[in-house]
Amino acid sequence: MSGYFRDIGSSITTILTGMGITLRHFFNAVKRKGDAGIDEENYFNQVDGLVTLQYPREAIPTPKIGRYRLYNEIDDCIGCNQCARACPIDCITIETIKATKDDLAVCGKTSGGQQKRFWVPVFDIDVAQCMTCGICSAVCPTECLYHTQVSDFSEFSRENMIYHFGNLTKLEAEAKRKKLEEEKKAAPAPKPKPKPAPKTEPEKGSQ
Amino acid sequence: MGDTQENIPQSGEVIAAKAVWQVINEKFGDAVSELDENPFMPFFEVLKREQWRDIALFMRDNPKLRFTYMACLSGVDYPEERKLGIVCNLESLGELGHRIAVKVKCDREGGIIPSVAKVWKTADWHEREAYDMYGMEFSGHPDLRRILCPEDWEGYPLRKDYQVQETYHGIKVPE
Amino acid sequence: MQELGKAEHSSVRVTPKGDNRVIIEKDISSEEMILNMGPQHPSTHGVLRLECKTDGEVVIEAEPYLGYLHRCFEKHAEMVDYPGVVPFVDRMDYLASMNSDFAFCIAVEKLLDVEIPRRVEFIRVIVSEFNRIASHLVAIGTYAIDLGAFTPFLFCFRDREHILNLLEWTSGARMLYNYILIGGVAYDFPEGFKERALEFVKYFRPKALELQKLLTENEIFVKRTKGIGMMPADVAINYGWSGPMLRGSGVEWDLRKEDAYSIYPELDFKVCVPDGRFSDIGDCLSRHLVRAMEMEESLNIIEQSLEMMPEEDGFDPRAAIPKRIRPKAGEVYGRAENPRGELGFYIQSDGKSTSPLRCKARSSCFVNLSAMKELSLGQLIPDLVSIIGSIDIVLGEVDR
Amino acid sequence: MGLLDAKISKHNVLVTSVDNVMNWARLSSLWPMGFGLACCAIEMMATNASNYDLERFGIFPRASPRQSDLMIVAGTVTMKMAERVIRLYEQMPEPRYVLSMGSCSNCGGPYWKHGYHVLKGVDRIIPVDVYVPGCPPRPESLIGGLMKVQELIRMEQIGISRAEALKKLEEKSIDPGQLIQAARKGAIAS
Amino acid sequence: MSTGALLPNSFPLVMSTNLNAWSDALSELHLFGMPFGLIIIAAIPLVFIALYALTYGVYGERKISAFMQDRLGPMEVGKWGILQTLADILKLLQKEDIVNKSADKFLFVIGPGILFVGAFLAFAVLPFGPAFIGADLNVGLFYAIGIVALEVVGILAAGWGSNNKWALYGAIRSVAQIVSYEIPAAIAILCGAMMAGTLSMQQFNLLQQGEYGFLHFFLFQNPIAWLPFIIYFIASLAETNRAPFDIPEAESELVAGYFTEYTGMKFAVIFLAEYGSMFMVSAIISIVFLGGWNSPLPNIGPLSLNDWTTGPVWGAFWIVMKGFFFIFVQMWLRWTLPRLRVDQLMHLCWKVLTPFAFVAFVLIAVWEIYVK
Repeated sequence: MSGYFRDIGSSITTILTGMGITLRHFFNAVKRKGDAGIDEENYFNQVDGLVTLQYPREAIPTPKIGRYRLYNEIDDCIGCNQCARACPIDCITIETIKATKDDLAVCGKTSGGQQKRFWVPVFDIDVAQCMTCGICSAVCPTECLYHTQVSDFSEFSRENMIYHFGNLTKLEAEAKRKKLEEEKKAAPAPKPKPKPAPKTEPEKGSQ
Repeated sequence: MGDTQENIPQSGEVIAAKAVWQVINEKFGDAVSELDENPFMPFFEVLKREQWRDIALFMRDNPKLRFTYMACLSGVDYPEERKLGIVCNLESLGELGHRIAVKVKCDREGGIIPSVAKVWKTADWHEREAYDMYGMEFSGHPDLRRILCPEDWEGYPLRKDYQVQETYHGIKVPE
Repeated sequence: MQELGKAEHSSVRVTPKGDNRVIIEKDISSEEMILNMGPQHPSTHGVLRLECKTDGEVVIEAEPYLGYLHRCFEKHAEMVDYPGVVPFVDRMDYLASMNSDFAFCIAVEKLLDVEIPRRVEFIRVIVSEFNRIASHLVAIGTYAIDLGAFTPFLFCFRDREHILNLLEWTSGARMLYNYILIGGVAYDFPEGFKERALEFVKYFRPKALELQKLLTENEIFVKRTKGIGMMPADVAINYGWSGPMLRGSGVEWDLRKEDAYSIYPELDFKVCVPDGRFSDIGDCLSRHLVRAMEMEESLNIIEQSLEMMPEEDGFDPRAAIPKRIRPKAGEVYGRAENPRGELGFYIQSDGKSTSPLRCKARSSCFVNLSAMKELSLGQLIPDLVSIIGSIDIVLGEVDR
Repeated sequence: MGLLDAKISKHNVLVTSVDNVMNWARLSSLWPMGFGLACCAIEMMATNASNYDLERFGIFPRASPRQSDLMIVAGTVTMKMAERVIRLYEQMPEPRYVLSMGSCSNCGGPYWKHGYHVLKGVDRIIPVDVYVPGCPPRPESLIGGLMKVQELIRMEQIGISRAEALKKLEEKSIDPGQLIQAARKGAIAS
Repeated sequence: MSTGALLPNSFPLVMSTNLNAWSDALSELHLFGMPFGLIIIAAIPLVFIALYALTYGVYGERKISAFMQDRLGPMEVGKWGILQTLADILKLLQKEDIVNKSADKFLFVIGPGILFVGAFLAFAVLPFGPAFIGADLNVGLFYAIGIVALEVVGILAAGWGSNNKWALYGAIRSVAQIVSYEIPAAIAILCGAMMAGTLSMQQFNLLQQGEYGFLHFFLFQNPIAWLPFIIYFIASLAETNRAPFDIPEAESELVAGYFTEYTGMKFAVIFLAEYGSMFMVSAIISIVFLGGWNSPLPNIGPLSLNDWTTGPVWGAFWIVMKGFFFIFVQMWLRWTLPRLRVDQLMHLCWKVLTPFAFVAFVLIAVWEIYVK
């Protein structure tokens, strides 16, 4: 019998405690937490009150190293294919054409001053497949492939999510390919070290 | 695995495993193989697989062994040997603290391994999973069905020579 | 601990004190009904399916069906190289990615034999303890929802959001981090992390207390969980339970103490086991209490590690990562304490290829859930929901 | 085009304004089905929770497909689950929308190559209206995707097919990033 | 009627006497031989309730729950989201109306109707002011208690007709729950009836009238009255399927309980009926124990607050406010507490509330006879 009354008593007290907590939150609803980012000093300043941020108008800033939409700065890309090989899910497709000698100047240099030796007609990233693991950007030698902080980029159609970063159009690529063939025909013998060539050939063959 | 056995001082884990193996070897003789004393995961193999359940019971209930806890049971494919197998990681939880791994192998086609689902209940679902993924039978298992793949799935996915089926119930499977 | 008999069926249930399962009297004639719970059901925490045979409200038998989220982790592990497996490990137990990565890296590093920098060890411990709190918050929050209390769930998610922000600041992602790499971590802590983390600890303590008052001490909550889903310790071990589930049954067993991996032996923390005053040992409430207590312990660990962590200017956390990860031939079973229990990886390497020959994940939920059939015998449907909630399954880990 | 659509091919003022009101009601109370599959479900829960609070838009999850308008496919759809997804979709009353959340449901995501048991894109079994990329998408992305669904509904009219509405929509798009930056700048200036 | 010395005479009179005269005049209004004015007076509360249930009940619940959970709640649909419920209803109107192939179509369709009618029939006897009452039955209270039980039929029809196991569970649970909780609820209400000595709702209000405001309410006239008051409140939670007794629609257990299969407008009707019955039990409890439309403010010397705040419009205001207060408490409880289990629910009813209700019944009888 005493257990019976103790149960009733503890029910009442614990329920009232709980109600007190929710009521306190109800009255704290006049305060707002604000949209300070985690790297800002005042992040934990307001610990009570509403925490909701009204997204399209306010949001906590994404940290600098946030990995969301994958982006390639094609001007800096040297077409080394390392990202495509590192990607565990193969969501990057790269095709390269070796630049002919006279084109090297046109092909340009990366922002780091490195001479680019390949045209990259196809650099496709399927962001619908990308799992933002960051392995590709870690291996990129010129740091041209990186994840941006933009996360909100939904689409109505699946096709729109294959991002094309290639720096040549199809026609241009065809022209460059012909040019390379011609150069190879013109000077087949005197090249002592045709080392980078086999690297690119499988890609060309697959095309 | 010979290259891993160097003359470095053996860790306590290996020494304990050796003692365990000796107890089992005394009882079952040549039903079990020599202990592989690698430092990562000392293991022995059950050569006479029809004795595996007896060995398991012995390992669980012998006061010197008391392997009360089965940490893991993994199915493995050995395509070169044309065999399938299981690897069990056992531990005496909270009592003696030692651990050891046991391997049991069977034929690739129609291989049967005695089930230990009633010795360690952990093994129940793990054996079902091994059956699901590799296709070996577990004799004496209370409820041997596929567990992860659907009941009418074709093939055993984790075998090295697995080919994905084209459609499943009219839905295209490969990319 | 009870002595197990000689027979195979020796782990026969010993009905513990306080067990309140319903025994159906056979002379009352009633019809059995098959009730299909899931895969889309609010309380199955994902896509678990339970086929319950019920007599009125009483569940006579509940058979779990898995595989609705079977994402072929083990196949992928055999197909991609070692660093590429880590993101897939993330996606296995998506509530505690850091801890899962930690377990996987421990397993591979055993084979690789690399020296991990001390600061990296501290970083790993801190982020995985943060993730443990986040994971337990989800477990407690969803448990509250299962029992019909919605507000604690939102409080839990509110606090979890702070942890996610902290971890995103560190690792660049909110949930699936790919942060703990084999041989190191992806980034060093950002500047000011220590202060913010300590502020979080200061912020979280009163909030945890509030949660405890709102939910754990509530009489209805206690009534709904006390004495439900009783599991004696020996049966629990036989089922292979681990983590909070096993500790809820009164077994003081924590891999952080047992295996003493990383820097855990240097830290001062206790293994949380219910003392039986507030709950019956082995019931749902015990398991809930263990989780609540573990959050507190994790806070202690974080505080200690932040203090002890060596400061190094210009520290490169990727320095110890091998250029090409190709472990020598061998087999290894590496494991770590996940929020849900023992997460182990059995890895087989042939010494030649850069991807594992076999990688089996011993997931804690998979094993914990296998006791569902026995736990659900003779329970009411609301108790069944309560039991599923207390197991705290993550279907990604169950089905892999 | 249906029979009714052909009859009302001319958009007079009355039809248009009624359409607007009806569309407004539909887009203001999108009830998604609480249908969590995998990792993305946790982010969906986080979006429903206090910090992002989908209820601001009148979006609150229902457990039963019968009372929901929107199916958020949050996570990996496996072969075993595919038939259930179809059934759940069929149980939803018209007008219904599908939002594919995360890489896995968009196209199989990380599992598209070796995942023998993973459905490579939920659009193979049910029509998808909006794809939200990310693995998992941030709550912001999910809200952005839901706003895309709202835009889609806003464009719908009697006599206009969904494809036409989509075409219309592609002409104009919003960039929430700019909105936030503007708001933050404004806050600093004041 | 004493007028305040400090304030101009006209101020309180606008609110009380003039309106009384206005409502008297309205009740005299006859058009085409029909008591048109009376119809208006009777209809006002019902229109109000419909509006309330449509907008403020649901909206209020969402906002209150949001604030308790550190959220904002509906914000984007109209200013502060006030058009949210309107949008919901409009949307539900447009939805496809699915009736299961295997459902019992008659029961499936009639279920929500019975539920809705049952929830709103009791409003006929609720007095919203000295003049605003639909039907002043001499057995009003009895009628109100009885009509609540009609909901059971609707729920059972809905649950059975759906041909869905979850719905069936929900319906059976609901029936067991409502039928059981009728007993403590009725006994607790009888305590009130004993204090009043009548069953007429309007009489309850009149008996609790007085210049000392809340001191005339039964709750404050009799210390034992708190017991039946609390018992009735708890039982009323169970009767309206509110948390912590929301097991018939327990979302985490039974998907959506007895309305799992309902779509579109039928679902909306069930939804509104729930909020309607919430207001109804709140109104009954405030009439029986808290003076209904009487002002709780006392006359303190020259400040005759009670007189100033009495009148037909004030009456409606007070009863609505009291109703809202109890609805707020209901919501407050709902967003605080977990859910009880079925057997615990029955335990609470039969082993706690019913004995205590009998005790209260006896004590009040003793108090009424010997002490008062």
